[in-house]
Amino acid sequence: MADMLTIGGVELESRLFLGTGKFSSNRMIPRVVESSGARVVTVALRRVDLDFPEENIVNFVPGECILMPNTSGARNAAEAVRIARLARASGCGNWVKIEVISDNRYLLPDNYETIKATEELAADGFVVLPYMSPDLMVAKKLEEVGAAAVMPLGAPIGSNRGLKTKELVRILIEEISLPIIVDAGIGRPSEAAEAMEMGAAAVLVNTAIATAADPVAMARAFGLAVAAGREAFLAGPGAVQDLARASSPLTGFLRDD
Amino acid sequence: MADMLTIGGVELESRLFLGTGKFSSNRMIPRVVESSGARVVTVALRRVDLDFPEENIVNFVPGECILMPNTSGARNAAEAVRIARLARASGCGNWVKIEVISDNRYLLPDNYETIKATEELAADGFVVLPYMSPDLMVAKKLEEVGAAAVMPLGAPIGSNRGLKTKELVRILIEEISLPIIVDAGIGRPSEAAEAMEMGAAAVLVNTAIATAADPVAMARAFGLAVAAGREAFLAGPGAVQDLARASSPLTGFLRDD
Amino acid sequence: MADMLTIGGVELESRLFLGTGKFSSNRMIPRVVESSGARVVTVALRRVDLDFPEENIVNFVPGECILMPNTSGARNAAEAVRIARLARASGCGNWVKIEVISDNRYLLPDNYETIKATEELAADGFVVLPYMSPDLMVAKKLEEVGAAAVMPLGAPIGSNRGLKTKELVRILIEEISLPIIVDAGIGRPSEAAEAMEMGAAAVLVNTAIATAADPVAMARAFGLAVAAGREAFLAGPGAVQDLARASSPLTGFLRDD
Amino acid sequence: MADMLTIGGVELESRLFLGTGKFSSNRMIPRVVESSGARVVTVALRRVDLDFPEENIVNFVPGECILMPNTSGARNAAEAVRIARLARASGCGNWVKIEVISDNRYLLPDNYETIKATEELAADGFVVLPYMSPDLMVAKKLEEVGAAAVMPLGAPIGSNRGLKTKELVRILIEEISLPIIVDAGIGRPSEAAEAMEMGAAAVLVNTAIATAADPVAMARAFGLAVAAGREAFLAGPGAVQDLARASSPLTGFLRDD
Amino acid sequence: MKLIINGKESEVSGGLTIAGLLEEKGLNPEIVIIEHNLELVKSESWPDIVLKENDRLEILSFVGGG
Amino acid sequence: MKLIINGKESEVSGGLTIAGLLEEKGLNPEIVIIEHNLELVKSESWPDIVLKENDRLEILSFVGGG
Amino acid sequence: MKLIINGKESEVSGGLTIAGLLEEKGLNPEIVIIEHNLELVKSESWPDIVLKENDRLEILSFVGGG
Amino acid sequence: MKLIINGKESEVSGGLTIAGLLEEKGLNPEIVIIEHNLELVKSESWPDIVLKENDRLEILSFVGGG
Repeated sequence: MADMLTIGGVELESRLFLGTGKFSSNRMIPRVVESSGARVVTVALRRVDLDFPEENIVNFVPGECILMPNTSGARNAAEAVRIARLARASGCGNWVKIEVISDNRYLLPDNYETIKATEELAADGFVVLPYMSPDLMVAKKLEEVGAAAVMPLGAPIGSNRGLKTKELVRILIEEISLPIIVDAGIGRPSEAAEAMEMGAAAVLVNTAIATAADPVAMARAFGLAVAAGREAFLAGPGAVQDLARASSPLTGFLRDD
Repeated sequence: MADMLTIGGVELESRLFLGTGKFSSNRMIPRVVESSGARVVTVALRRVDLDFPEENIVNFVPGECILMPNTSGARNAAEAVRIARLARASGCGNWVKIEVISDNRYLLPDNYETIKATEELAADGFVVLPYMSPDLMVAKKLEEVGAAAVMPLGAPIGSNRGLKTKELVRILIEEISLPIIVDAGIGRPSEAAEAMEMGAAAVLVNTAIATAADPVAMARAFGLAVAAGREAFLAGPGAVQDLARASSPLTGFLRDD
Repeated sequence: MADMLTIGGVELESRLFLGTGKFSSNRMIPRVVESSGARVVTVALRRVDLDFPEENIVNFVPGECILMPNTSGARNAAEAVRIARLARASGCGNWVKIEVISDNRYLLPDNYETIKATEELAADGFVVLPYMSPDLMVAKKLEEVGAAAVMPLGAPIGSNRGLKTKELVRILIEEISLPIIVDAGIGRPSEAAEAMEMGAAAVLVNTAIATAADPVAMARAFGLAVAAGREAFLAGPGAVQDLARASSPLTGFLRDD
Repeated sequence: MADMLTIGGVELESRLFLGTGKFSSNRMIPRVVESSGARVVTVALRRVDLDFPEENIVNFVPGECILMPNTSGARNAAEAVRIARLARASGCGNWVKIEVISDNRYLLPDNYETIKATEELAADGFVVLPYMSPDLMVAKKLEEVGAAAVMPLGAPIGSNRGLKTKELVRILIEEISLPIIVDAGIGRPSEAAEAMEMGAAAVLVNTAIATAADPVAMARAFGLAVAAGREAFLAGPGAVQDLARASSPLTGFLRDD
Repeated sequence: MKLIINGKESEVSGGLTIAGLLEEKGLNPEIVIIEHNLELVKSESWPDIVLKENDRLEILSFVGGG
Repeated sequence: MKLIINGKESEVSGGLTIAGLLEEKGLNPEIVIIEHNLELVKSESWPDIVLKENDRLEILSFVGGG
Repeated sequence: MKLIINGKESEVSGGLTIAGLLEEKGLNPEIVIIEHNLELVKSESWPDIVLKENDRLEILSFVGGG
Repeated sequence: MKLIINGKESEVSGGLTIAGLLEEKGLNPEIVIIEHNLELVKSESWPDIVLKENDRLEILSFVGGG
């Protein structure tokens, strides 16, 4: 019996969610998605530059993936809701990553507006995954208003700094019954594995893969690490000891005294 | 072209080495080895208890594996050499893990005696992998006297404390041309992945797997994590930033102002 | 010209704030306050147990100290405001530490209710120091509504776990112009010193001192550490290097070759 | 009864040892020594540049200090012994810091040669403080051959990287009866305080003070931090908890329900 | 006469003042803070305020807290 | 005729439909999402909707994002 | 006859070969390694080597180890 | 006359004492330590020791070090 993650009624085998920003070329996306094993992929909605229209990223995302548009650019709940509705209406499904940010230096989310947007969109039938600053009371409210998961940051977006909010994320995992998905800041597969060992339900990675010298290989590395961390969480790690514990028997030594 | 680790003229695909101590039953070993993917497996040599003779562990190690007897029980170079020669003569190959310990509380190795044993056994045609306390000058001497790899400890044997000697291991990896294999102390797959991301050639794990609630699953987790860390090392991780770096474009926002 | 911390128009020489809970006896308080050097001391308001009335803690706090009643027990802004007004009316000054908590396991604050209480009490002339879960947007709101300082937690109250929220506190210090005072979780003087080296304006310590084997000595240790960390922050630490940098000259060696 | 550190029969009140390298001007030394409170001060021996003879650093070290010449420049025991004897014969006392280094990139010590030099000089009546790479077996040998203290590195010399070898230093403190003095790598007062909280007998600091924007103030900061850490070690820190522990009473709340 | 003191019903003799109640309860007036029907009452007025049936009284004090 | 397209004023020939505008701008209809006066418009209706003076049009598309 | 087996004195009937000893002790020859007076002895020679008074015999085997 | 001073050959006038050499080099005797042919020489004896061809002299001093 496989260990699946169920969100919005969908069963997911891979617990790695993939962001599609910052890749040198969209042509790379299909190979990155494939090597990562991810089935949930985020995209952003933007005005078309009429002078230089780009290709639509959606055409590069394998069909079996769930598209999760984010509300990046939104500075408050109303803007987030508008973006979410346009995205859904365009036919790419009803998942949305809420991202409400007015801090331009650290791109830290506005938890209050995020709760408001989550409530409105959940009531409107969206599968809502809010990006948030780790805060237990906020996570509880997000749960109340119908979030499908809670996505605390590990460190500032795109910083590759790692799981710097471990202490608070640990508490969310323990106290919140929704899936906790670590989003933002994870820079190395080992950090993704650690989040999973702690009991995170999944991790969302973008910059660490997009800024690697070989994004396709790094995507594979993250896929393996997330699976490793999940497997370890389920396998029940042994206790940590202050002293040494011999791994070879302490009797029957071949000695002449 | 696969990324292989070559030691003693043998090409290894898996960079996870496995210890066989502390398992609840030898019958578990074949499944643990298989799920881990390991091809180098350590064993110990002991006097038979004439009243309760045990099964020989070797019969439980899949035939395709390289057996690496350790010299546990040795308190000096001479005892280590004697054990190594008996083990080799018994027909299980010419690999040996040097382990010379006289500290019974933290089981920390005696680097001096380890150098002596390494020199003698390397001259005698063994493939010698010495377990050592991380020390650059000692690693250089081990290289001079013919070690096939250097195995610094991450933390005391069996402690599951993790990669506590990161700073010194980082320097060994940078300064020593032999494969650096982190042995002892690693307690979680994420820690094994981190060692590999740093450029370790392999990791040797025993207690973390043997003391897990489900050793077969934990062995798989370590196998995945080691592969992930190696892949990440080769993929060239992106830079770590103090500030945030947006993963979605910072232009073309849908806004009414 | 001394380096003073100014809060609510008061100039403070010591940047260690002291909590008075959990001491084995109130009689110890005067000596703890004295050895710590603290001049801001927190107390709590409680119903008198009519069967076993206790001594009033206030009688044990040296007269030169600023009393800062906390609103512990409050589960929302209204309860916090009521407690603050009673405390002030009782004549112990107009400072208040806002503490609004409904999580009984980790005692994590409710940032929303904390903002509401801060706004109402600041408008009513209090010097308001809100205890909060580190969140940049919340800190900005607290600044807008008139807080005199912002007091993010380092770890759960009374856990002695240390500065686990370093990443978020670092950002508050950088982005918020109010004094940032690390409150809760600090368990060792070295952790208090580190908070000060990062640029925190002060730290509030209670459990780490009250639960020490010798609280009077530990109070002195924290007083010294806070002064050390502040001095280091002002002194401008040198750069951290990856490689070694000789501290003795690399020329003029006495050598025969 | 004051808590004194006794080394070589001398009682020391300050547990901060000071290095004198890298200061912008020797004229600064007296004020740095004074603000640090240090009474043990290291110097190096070098050939005079006949074209540009420098002032002798000794003239800038306050008379009440113990001078501890280091053997920097020595690549083996013989060179270290020669330097030590010249330094002593010149009349600056019989303390010596053994420093035997042949790695020019990380300046990591050669533990073997260090043991040899320690043995010879201790037998010759020196008070020998060897700088070493943290290794329990080596520390035990240094104790056997007459070292007055053992000085493990925290990180490479001059790197300001901090107490990166905590795990190994912790074991030395526990297992070795000589004073353990953390030498090299400490970059912040908080790190010095942490070493002392762990039970280190003293710390030796040079680069962190010499490279600060204001060395005199940073010296004071280190003096305070070392005193704080020592006081905390003696005061017996309280336990670290996973959960929160209220610092205000959990009864007698003023509530209407 | 029934009062609600610190959230609990308790019987006291009628016509008591706040000061009288404290004396009856053996409480040191120096150390307590009194809220009477949600109004804080300064100690000066304790001798003058006569308690009535069902009055809500909070008798509070400062204790150690962090 | 003046329209507000993606927040900017722009002049287009009168009587254009949304489909016509896209053609005039050389935009591939497959890849865009159209909001017309704050209403999302499905592509089926693009040929039928005739744009009027001062209409607000948002021409959007999905791009890479995290 | 007295031998030192695995560091302990033990009495065995005289004239035993190594093979005979293993049989007497009920040890499976497949799983053991024999050192006889500090010399490793290959299993082929076990039937031929006759043990003498005070011979030192080490009977070893591989066990789990890290 | 040739001496090896601090590892380098240098020419000095013959018959010089150590004290004389220091004077000639303009070195303050207070601050230096002298090793003459691998023997440390105390300052008292500097005026008496006459340097000979090929003598090895180390003129040392303490500098800042960690």
